[in-house]
Amino acid sequence: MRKVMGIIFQRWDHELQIFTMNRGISTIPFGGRYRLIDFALSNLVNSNIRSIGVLGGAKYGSLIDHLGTGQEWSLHRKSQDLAILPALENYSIEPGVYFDLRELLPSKLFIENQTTIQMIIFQPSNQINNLDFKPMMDEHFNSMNDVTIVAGNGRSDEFIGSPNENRRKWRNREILAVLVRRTLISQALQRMNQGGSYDLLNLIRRNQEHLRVKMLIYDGYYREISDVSGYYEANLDLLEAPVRKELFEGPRMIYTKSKDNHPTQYDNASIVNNAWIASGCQISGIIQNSIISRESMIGSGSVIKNSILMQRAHIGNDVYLEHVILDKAVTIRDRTVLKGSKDKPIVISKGSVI
Amino acid sequence: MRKVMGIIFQRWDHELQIFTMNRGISTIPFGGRYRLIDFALSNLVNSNIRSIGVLGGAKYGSLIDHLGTGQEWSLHRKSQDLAILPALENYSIEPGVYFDLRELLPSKLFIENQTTIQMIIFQPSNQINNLDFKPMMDEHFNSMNDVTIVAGNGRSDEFIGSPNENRRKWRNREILAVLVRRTLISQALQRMNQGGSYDLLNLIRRNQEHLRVKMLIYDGYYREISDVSGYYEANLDLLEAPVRKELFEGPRMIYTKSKDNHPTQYDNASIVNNAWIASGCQISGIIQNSIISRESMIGSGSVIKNSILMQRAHIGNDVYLEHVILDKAVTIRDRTVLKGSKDKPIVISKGSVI
Amino acid sequence: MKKKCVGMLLAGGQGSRLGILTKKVAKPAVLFGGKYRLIDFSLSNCYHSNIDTVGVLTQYQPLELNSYISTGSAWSLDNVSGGVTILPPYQSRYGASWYRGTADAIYQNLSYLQSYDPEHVLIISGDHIYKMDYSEMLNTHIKNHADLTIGGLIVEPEEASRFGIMSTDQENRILEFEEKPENPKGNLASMGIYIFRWPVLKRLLKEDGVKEESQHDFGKNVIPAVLAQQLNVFAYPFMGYWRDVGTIQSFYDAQMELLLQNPPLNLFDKEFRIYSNHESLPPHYISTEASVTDSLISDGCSIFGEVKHSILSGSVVVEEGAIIEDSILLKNVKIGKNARVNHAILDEGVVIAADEQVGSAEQAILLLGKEESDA
Amino acid sequence: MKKKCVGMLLAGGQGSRLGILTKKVAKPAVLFGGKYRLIDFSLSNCYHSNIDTVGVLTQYQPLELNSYISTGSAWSLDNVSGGVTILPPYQSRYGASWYRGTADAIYQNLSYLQSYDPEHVLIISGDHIYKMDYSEMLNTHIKNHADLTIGGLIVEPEEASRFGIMSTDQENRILEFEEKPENPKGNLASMGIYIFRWPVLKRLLKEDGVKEESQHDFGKNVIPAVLAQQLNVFAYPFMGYWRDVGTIQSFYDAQMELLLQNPPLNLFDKEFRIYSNHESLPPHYISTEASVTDSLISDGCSIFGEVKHSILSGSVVVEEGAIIEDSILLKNVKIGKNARVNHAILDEGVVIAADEQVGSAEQAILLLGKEESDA
Repeated sequence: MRKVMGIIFQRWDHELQIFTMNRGISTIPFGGRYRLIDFALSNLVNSNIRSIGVLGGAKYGSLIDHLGTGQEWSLHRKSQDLAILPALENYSIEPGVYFDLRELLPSKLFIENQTTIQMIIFQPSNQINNLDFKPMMDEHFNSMNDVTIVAGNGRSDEFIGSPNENRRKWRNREILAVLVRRTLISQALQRMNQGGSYDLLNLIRRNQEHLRVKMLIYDGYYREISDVSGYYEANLDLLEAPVRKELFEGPRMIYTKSKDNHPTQYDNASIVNNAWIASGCQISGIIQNSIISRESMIGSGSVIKNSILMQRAHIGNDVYLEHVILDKAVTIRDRTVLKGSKDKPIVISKGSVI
Repeated sequence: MRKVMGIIFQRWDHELQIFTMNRGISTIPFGGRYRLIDFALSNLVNSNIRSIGVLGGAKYGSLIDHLGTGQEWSLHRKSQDLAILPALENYSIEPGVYFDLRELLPSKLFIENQTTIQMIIFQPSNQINNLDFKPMMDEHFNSMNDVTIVAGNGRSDEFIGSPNENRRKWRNREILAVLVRRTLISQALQRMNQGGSYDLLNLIRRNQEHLRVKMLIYDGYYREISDVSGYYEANLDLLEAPVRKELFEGPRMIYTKSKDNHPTQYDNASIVNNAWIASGCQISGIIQNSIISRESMIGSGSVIKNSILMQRAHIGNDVYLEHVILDKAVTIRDRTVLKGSKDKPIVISKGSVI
Repeated sequence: MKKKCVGMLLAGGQGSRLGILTKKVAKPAVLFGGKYRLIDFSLSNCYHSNIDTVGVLTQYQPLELNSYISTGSAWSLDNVSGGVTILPPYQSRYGASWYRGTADAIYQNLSYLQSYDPEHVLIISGDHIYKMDYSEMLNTHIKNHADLTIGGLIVEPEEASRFGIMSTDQENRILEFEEKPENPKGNLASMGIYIFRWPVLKRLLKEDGVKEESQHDFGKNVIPAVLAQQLNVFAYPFMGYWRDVGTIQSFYDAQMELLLQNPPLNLFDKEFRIYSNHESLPPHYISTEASVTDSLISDGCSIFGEVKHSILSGSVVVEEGAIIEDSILLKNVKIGKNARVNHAILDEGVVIAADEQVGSAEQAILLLGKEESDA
Repeated sequence: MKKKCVGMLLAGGQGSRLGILTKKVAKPAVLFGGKYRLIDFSLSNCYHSNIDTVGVLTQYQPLELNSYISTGSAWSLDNVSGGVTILPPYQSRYGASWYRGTADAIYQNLSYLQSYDPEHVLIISGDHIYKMDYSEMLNTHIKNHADLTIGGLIVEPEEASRFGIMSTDQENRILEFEEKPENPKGNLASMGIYIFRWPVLKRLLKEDGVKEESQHDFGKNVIPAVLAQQLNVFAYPFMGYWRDVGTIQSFYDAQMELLLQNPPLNLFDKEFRIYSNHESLPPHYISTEASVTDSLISDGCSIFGEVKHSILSGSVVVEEGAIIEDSILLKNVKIGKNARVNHAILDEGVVIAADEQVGSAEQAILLLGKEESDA
């Protein structure tokens, strides 16, 4: 049996800091009931990878609460399937670095001791996609690659030759995942003590001549969430049937922490068009082109347009919201009007009362 | 129903730093199969307290791994019984402060939102005892106390009067737990923004005239672990029948994370006298007055005397250890001799090969 | 391990009056209110009452129920000591016997109870809709030094003959008990909720177990025997919402009550949540052309048509132009384009083809099941 | 949800030859090696073989087994889809029937299997001691395009008549199968481990289910029927350690093998751990006066006397001066001062008074149970 480990990295969250005061980037709520990390984690589980490390970072409270021991993802405590890896103290993530190996230093033993693991899959925690790693792993092992890079089909040509001519292209691509031989990572972690590079992609680039590196271009839907407008757009993408179909209706489910909510209740005045609505809501107003998360209440006469409401939004009566993002547990008082724009949605931070 | 929350604090770990390079004080292994926090946590669970916060600190990896969602303590994910509370960033614990309220700042909402909670029990994470909070809670509620302090019977007289004359006495006592009205904590957390004190005991002392404060003296066995020799002694205490009886044989169990280990195997040359030995060991030498943790192997001809072996000690043949503490996963090669003294045991750090 | 009170939940009932809904599952496993199963109410009540040890007695089609209950972790009822234990009929050295009645089911599991040696035993069933804190009933039971306390409900006089009717004195001591009396002497009905002192229950069940003529039923045999023995028996009047959903009509009505402006059963109450063990489904989608009013919509639904005054369980699809009215659609129901569903209950997996019409406001509720598939 | 292979674990056996050990528990729940129960081996094998969906068929005294198995989380077998499901006999619309044999037990649960619509079904039992990766057997089964593959073991010729004996060709195709033959033609014995293609199993069980004269047993009825039908049937030879512990002697011997210098069954192997669901107990204590050699000692024991070549389960107490030799002491056994136990198996909770002598090296193994307590 091929033994594979998955590791999910934190990412630079500066452009999302309005959401990350008290949580890491990986637990930003998304799509009515998910957190960003649910996608990367479900990808691993759906590809039968049962040894997973998640970088916890400094603001780890919501991550631990969300993941527990991984039971909702069929990960098991007894066989130690899931580990939350503590952050390096007094360290902050850099913007340009996709996978910063320094984050793994406190867990060096965790990786080095797993000598039966042959390969590690690195994923960032801020991407929305539904990847099947099984064929990619087959490709990786059958071609005897040292490194397989899974890149988005976004903005550049296919990867070809030597590092230098490809540097620009790499920069322009979004990296969905990197599959690497485990021993390469162990070596890199050891060399870091002697000032070796900590940027995984950079390391691969520099050693490309000694390694079998292959790039796979992914044709499906994906979004990287690195700023507010990307967050906004990715949420609204869920109103597109093909996106919903690809993310949620295929054979590979996206798992998340379960909550006990009542089905959503609509009253006789509710008018809802083109909306993605989670359970536990009570809806009595007008909703258009919006994402409504669990346990939200929309008062009568209120209009929610082109907006994203995270969990426990409490909207009074006769409110008007357009191009607005509400973080968790925001209360909007009666008759409030908030109008952002498509390019610059208004964001209200967690727990606010407006 | 009285609604009570328990919070378990980190403590200053400087004198134990040989054990706390990669773990918080609360997860130092103890007594063959436990971690220090098991005692405080079991105390709460055995007293039917089902809302528990544990301060995670910066080195939280082993804590999360140990606690999971609390299933071994009958704590439930669904009803959110257990929360691991993230540490304040860039903050370190002070030596003189028993309960440092600054640690609670990132979890302010966690405490403030639980408005049904009437009282909070604070415990440090580095004490060995088996407390029953039920009669203490009865006393607290029946006497309508604002604060009930549970102190050891160690070194001073009973608490009587006003703050000043008792300052010395308080300092001399080990505090096992403090029961406080929740609203007092909420107030204190709010005032800290205006430079209020963060030392809970100090706060109580200063406001004693306005509060109903009562001290209960605990007569049973307890040990606070704050330095290596205290750690050593507390482990060897388990060789005393009354201590074992009080900690492990009464109606209140000490729960811990379960491991799947085979029963310990003794071969035909093993000579074991006065020892406390966990499961999964293979023993072929001579053991006297020692604590042997799970999955340890003792080679033939080896002698282990007055020593504490944490998990996965691997002792070769013809080794001689006396007054030694081995952290987890230490390997001792054949014919090695290590002799410490009762007052100054030799400590070998985690993963070493000697 | 000794316990103060252990719960025994009778979940073996077939519920044959619920027709096809209980063809493949036991009554306590029937879906209610879009996402619950009937047994969620009793199990959630146990959680809220701090009853952390519950034996669930099953017999009829227990598969769905067993895997649904699992360890009980969905209701926070998995504990290091205690938790939920499924108790099916079993074979022992002395032979094998199906449960002959409610009392016999418990009689055959005395050794389960004995292993906890509780002070009291709470007996409940898994097919009623209510929220109740049994710990208050237990406190009253203890305060009364009762041998048996029976949960009681005031019913309409014309309904009384469907229940066991209790006559009590001013202290709620039960003077008389009649099972389904033709001429009821009162209207305090037994809810089928009993708290027994354990030694008394044990003795009574042993006595009943050997009686040839007994039907081994609590209401018919054990309760009358208790009263005949002059034991301390009290009623505990319960004032809250309670529904028996044993018939198609009552099953339909109780759910339609959830659509009222202020439903008598508040499922949004966070302090007394009804827990359930549900699969993970994405949010529901309501399209630009759709219209949804006065309804409960569960996760995973896709709605392109019109839904009025209806309850949709998980993953229901309503295609364009379809109209659903006054109906209850269980899991995975698919409604084709321009189809109409009115005043109907559609069981799990039912597919209504495009343009089809099903049910009518003028007729009795239509209950529609899926064609039998090959097993 | 469709699965590649679903496991069905037969755990209904009484194991009457194990005497008092199976008076209150089914054979798969019997304690082995200090801390395991027999079923741990099959369930751990499933985990290591990536079989994540297992139905456990119970019938005899299932209480201990049900609560022991729970969700299967102890063996990492609790999954969002699949996991362990307990399958007791049940009542349906068409009546209620106990399992009439191993094949009937599975026949009555075809709808459980149908819900996963697997490609293959693995059938195992819960009372053998072995470590086996079924996924290798499954791969061979698939490579052979087999309808049925039977796990086979080389046994001593004189033992052969106790087993189902298979004759095969060079490709391991089974040519003949005889259940407990008087004159065995070979020594490749069936281990009672079967992998069927699911459509074939379904058809065979339906055929067998209606045969009046059938005992509905795999070995006696189904396997001969398969061979008669000229289907693709292969043996899968297993070379590892395997023990049937169906008698007191074999139960004792298999455990004593664990005390050998290099036991044939390595329970310390971290790569193929045998998982179990055990209670939390403190470490064991060995006093200054005690002596322990050649033994396995479990958590929670307190030893003040002498223990030689013995296996002690959890929380056993051996008081001063007592001598335990060549014996197996199950949970919570207490041995009084200066008592002697030799060549004996003491069941859970047995108490030996001070100075008493129990068992003898010269006599057959003594099996001692606890006096019956009041249930």
